[in-house]
Amino acid sequence: QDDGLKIGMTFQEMNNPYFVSMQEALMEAAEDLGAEVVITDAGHDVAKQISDVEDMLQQDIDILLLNPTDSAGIEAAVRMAKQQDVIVVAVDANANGPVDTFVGSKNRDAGYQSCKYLADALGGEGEVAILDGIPVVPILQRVEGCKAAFEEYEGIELVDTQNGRQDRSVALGVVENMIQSHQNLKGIFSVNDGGAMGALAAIQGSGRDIKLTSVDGAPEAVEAIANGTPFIETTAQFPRDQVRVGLAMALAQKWGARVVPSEVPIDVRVVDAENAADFSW
Amino acid sequence: MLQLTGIKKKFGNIQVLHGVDLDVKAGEVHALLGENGAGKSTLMKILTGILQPTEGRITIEGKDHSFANYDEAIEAGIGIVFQEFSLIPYLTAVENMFLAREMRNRLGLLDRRAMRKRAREILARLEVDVPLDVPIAKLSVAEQQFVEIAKALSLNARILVLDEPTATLTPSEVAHLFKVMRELRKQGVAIVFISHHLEEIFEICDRITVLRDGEFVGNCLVSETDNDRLVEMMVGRRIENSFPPKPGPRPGAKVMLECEEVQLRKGGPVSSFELREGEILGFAGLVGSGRTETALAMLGAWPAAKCKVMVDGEETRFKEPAEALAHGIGLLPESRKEQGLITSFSILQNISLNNYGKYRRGHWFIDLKKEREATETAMGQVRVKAQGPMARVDTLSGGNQQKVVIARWLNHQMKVLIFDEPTRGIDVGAKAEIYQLMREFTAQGYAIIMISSELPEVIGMSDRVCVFNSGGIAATVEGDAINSEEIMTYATTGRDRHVA
Amino acid sequence: MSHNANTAETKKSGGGFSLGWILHSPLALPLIGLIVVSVLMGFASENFFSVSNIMNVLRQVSIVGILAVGMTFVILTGGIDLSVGAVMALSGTIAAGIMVNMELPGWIGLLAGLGVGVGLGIFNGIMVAWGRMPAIIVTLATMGIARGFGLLYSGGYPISGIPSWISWFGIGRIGIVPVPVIAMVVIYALAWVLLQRTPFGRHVYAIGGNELAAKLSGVKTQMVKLAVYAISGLTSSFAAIVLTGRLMSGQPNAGVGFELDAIAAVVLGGTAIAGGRGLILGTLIGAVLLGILNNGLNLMGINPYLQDVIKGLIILLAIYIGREW
Amino acid sequence: MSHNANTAETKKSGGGFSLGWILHSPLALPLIGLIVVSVLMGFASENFFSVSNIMNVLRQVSIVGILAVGMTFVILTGGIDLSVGAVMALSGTIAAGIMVNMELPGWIGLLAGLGVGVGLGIFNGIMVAWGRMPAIIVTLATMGIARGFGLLYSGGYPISGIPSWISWFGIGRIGIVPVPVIAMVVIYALAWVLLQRTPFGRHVYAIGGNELAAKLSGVKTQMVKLAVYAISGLTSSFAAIVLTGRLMSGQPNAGVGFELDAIAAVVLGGTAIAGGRGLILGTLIGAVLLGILNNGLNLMGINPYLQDVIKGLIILLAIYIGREW
Ligand SMILES: Nc1ncnc2c1ncn2[C@@H]1O[C@H](COP(=O)(O)OP(=O)(O)OP(=O)(O)O)[C@@H](O)[C@H]1O
Ligand SMILES: Nc1ncnc2c1ncn2[C@@H]1O[C@H](COP(=O)(O)OP(=O)(O)OP(=O)(O)O)[C@@H](O)[C@H]1O
Ligand SMILES: [Mg+2]
Ligand SMILES: [Mg+2]
Repeated sequence: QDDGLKIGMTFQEMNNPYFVSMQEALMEAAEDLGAEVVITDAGHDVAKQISDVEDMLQQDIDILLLNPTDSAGIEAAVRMAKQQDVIVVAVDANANGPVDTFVGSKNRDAGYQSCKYLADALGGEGEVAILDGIPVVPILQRVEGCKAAFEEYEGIELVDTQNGRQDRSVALGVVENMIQSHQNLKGIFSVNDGGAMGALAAIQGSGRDIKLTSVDGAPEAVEAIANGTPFIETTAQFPRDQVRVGLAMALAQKWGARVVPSEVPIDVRVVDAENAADFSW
Repeated sequence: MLQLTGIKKKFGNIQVLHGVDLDVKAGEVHALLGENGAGKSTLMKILTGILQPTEGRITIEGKDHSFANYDEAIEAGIGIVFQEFSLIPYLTAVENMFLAREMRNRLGLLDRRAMRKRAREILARLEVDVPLDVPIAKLSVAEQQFVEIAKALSLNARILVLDEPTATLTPSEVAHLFKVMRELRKQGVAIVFISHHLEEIFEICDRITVLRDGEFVGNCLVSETDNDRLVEMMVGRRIENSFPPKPGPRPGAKVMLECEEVQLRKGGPVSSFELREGEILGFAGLVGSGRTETALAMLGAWPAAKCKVMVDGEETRFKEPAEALAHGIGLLPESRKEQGLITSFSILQNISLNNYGKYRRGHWFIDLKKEREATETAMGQVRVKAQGPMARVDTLSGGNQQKVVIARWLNHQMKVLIFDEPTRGIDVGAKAEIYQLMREFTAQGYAIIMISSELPEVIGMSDRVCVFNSGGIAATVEGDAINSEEIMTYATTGRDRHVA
Repeated sequence: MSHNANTAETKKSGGGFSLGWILHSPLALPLIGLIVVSVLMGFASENFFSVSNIMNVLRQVSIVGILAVGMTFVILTGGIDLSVGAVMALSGTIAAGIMVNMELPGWIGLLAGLGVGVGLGIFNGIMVAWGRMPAIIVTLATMGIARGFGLLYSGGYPISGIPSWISWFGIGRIGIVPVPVIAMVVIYALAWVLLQRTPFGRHVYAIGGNELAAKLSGVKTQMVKLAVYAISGLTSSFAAIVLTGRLMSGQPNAGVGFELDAIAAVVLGGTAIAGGRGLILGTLIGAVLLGILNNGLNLMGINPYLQDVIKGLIILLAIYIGREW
Repeated sequence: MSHNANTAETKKSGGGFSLGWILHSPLALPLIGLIVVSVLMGFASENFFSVSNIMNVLRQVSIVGILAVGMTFVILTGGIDLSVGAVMALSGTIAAGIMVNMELPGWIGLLAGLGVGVGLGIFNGIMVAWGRMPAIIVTLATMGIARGFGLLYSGGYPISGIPSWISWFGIGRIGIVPVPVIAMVVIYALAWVLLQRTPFGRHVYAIGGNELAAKLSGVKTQMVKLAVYAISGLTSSFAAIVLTGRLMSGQPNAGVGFELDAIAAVVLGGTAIAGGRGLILGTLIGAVLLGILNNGLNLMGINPYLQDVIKGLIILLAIYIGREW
């Protein structure tokens, strides 16, 4: 086999623009480097993700960019990769085991900022709800941050938490019911933009005045915010930058750097009607 | 040794048996007679623990028994060959015979060698040679029937129930079965034998019990009765001469259907025949001789190697029965339940199933009123006994089910009807009615192909007879040549006679 | 085992204005189930019986309800269609793609979506009827193919930016009744006519009852089977229009698991999974029952994980009670 | 319609050392499929035929392969078990929960996991055999219940921190052969004995061939059905042990959609979906075939979306070619 650089990246899912844009950034970077890329889609199934990593190791990759669908479950794959001296960088969510570097958003921050923005927009008064998602660490951290923000306000009351599975069509139905059962609901925080788009449709369909915030910064969400809909804010992550930074860390290590940081938190940024027009991933 | 007294049975609120008595002695063959739906099979299912009686007593050798299931009946020495086959199609003969009472070796695993040996012994006792390693579905009907009997015998039954075992057998196979039955009788086995063939009753049975509509009518010794008396006991009236007169040859009758060449399997014999207006063409032959397959091939329901058919001077090969139907050819299949009826449908829905052309409203829709009227007329014509056109067909007796399938073809403008075993499992009264109907059809200008394994029926009804032998027509006989010697010769001897 | 496909109407036509026939019809048990669950939900949540919530439930039901129409046809013939959710997603994605990426008018997109649905339905039908392959496998494979294709086509991104009038199909209203609800009712009415008043409908039941007998008596069984899968594809793409209108975008990953909800609706409605027996109105009742469960459990604020457990138990209970029809 | 459950062995016993019997056995087509696909993959990717990759594929196959054993029993009786993936997940989650939250020794956790699997299997079996409800619905409901329960129990979080020796079941090796592969082979061998060499096995085939006739012959059909669902529950929890060993945690969300892979393996292996005919070795071949597809498409670096499409098409093709067995 030729000696070119071979990069493997395994995604927890690939039918989400967030991860698709990560993949695009990776492809661009790899082209610059003249590296070969192998990509797999775990479809939220850890067992499949382990298999995917095993298959990549069969192809002698040099660098493994790992976007784990579950931090604990993926540990076996991390160990296997390290046994073969592959550099392992966890992206977006961390993995257990001897990961070289973890590059990810400040998810707790993201949840905190979104919910603070929501509470401020409501004037610190009113009933709010959380639209939860698939229980993985980053999502759980956002919810945690969000709750912390709400607690800082006397007048904010968290009345409901339901799971929209980060899926637009599921979230739509769930939020419709939420709106029905809480006649005084004033605000909703969705853990990601996919769910938020469904929630937006539900809010618009109900004709009620409910404000919505979320995390991600997906193009559709940004557009909706710019258009002055009830969707007022999303705390943007930088998926492309996560990959770029992650790859850079791996390359640095490959070139012999010994003090590569074990964790690189990537900042998040509030995107609202004011700056939405200029924002993109 | 076996006594049933005052057996009553209700299904829901329909009383099927109104207090029936039966007593069978060791070493006798006891006939159980009655029209379709008289309750014979039901009584036997009660005897074997498959159904529970609402009332009544079962005594074996003076001891009262009540069987909660078939296993308990087997314990008490009862074996049954069911009217409907009860074999597992994908298992072999050995596996079927020992199903649920497999022999085991010391490890608790199947002792396949021992079972094989025992199966051989039992089949040898029946003097039949059945392949043991082939799935039962691949055996002929007769072979399957003997496996059923062997299975019942493998239980060492002292009381053996045979529910219409001869309905699917050819005369030589019936003779063989009777030989076996005589042997068993000698060994002291009590046999209950159900059949609609009265001549068989006279040949093999010692005593007779007759049922009518679930009532016990009486019993008598075979030696003290005759055919007419039995029929009267069964149907409550005399049945005159069961075959309607043959109208005789019609000069210049046109050919409705010409089968130029049919070859069922590659390398098999090639047959041809023609069917003329107003005639009944009999298909005779042994079971498995290819009569049904030939009929199905013509309709496009069997993948024959070759099949050229001329209808109205036009050469066609039908791809499915719907095409044949469009050309006026219809089939009354040999197995009502599997091939004829939609059992979850009402009589009305079954009859109108393929004739919606007749009851349309606004071209696209069913005219429910017209459908009902036409159904009632058709039911009247074939004299279906039922509560009404909306009754589900699976609540009807066998004969009435058969009439429903016949009625399906009644108000079509058909040209050709193929009746495959039209009277199998049908009682004498209903048989006469079906024969009458067939003649009414031909008088209207239909042509009928009648496939039958009953020689008297073939002889009594057919204007001409095609005799089948191993997959093709060995000879076609006409007029006085339609007699049992002639037909049996062609059906049983080698194909060489035909080649000339 | 005591009913047949037409008991309902038979009894009705005899009974003047009495409603007693309902008790003897196969619809009785699904209806009772519906009433019991509604009353329970009404007690548990005060909002449940508000007009706005009833419309809300019906609107939520509409997508699965429409999918379940085609599923009923397929199940009545003794088949099954696991591809409905994926076909719906692909149909909506391609419709949106044609509107957005190719900048063609919306109606062309919608027509293309219908074409995709019917085309995949015909594909299923050919495989089942002429290929003589088991429906569960064929439609499972179609499900994978349709999902993969939708993701390939869209590159994994939802396709947004479709003409705004499309939203009428998802969130419009006529009077107080949401458009998807009206669409659903019209589709059920058409399906009822097709099943109960046309020869085709009888043939669908006949094939489920005894395929061989139907074939030998001259029913074009292969054509009928092709037709039921095509109908299922068609209703999937109708559902896609409503979905696209609700989400205002083409979503390649929408409708995961909807096939199971559709099957549950059909079976809760009293249709035999083996085919041959069942009524389309039962399916409507089944779909509404499922919708009420989802809505009611949400309104009551039950832990979402617990909701799955409760839903499973209620489905089991309903089928158990109804199993003798 | 031309084979039976035992053709393979029958022919074998007659044929001395000739391998001709394979061509006439129902295993012929799955085997040919396996060989063709392997050769194609071998050409497309040079790593494919390395020992390490072969072990890798087999290890990946093991979980679905073990699930497919129970599925084969169930399908042979004419039933289906959609709950295997969810039961596996619940069984693993509870096993991990008992080890971690209750701090009990690992073997107690594993036993509890087996108990959960068998218990849910028995539940399915009772509903199907005594409740006379359709298997597809019962096991669908069980799937929902098991998933909901797993999430409730774990609060949605994976449960990690189990004793490290458990990983032996997932990633250990004996010689060069991974432990899960050995476990799978042993389970298949046991299943083969059970199906081909015991009365119980005959009864499983008999029920799938003609349930009424089997019942009339004295087969305790309800007990046998109960047993096959219990076996399916048991193999699901065996799979859970391997899974837990691989993931070193209890994952309430694991195994979504595995039931479909298991069904595909069974059917690719030549077992009739209607029951009564099929061989357990066929299932093993089917599972390996699926695993090779997944692995090969990955090795070839095919776009993941396209992989779904290709997998669907290959499954269709394989079933189409094999449909006459
Ligand atoms: N499960 C059932 N439910 C309702 N009625 C039944 C049932 N089984 C049988 N019957 C009815 O009981 C009557 C007797 O049926 P049975 O099968 O015993 O008749 P038979 O004498 O064996 O007739 P044949 O000669 O046609 O075999 C028939 O009218 C039949 O319709
Ligand atoms: N060699 C064979 N292999 C498999 N099945 C066979 C074979 N011969 C006959 N059969 C089956 O036996 C049955 C009877 O065969 P066929 O229909 O040709 O005979 P037939 O003359 O019409 O007899 P009958 O109608 O009395 O059964 C058919 O169902 C056929 O499939
Ligand atoms: Mg009878
Ligand atoms: Mg025949």
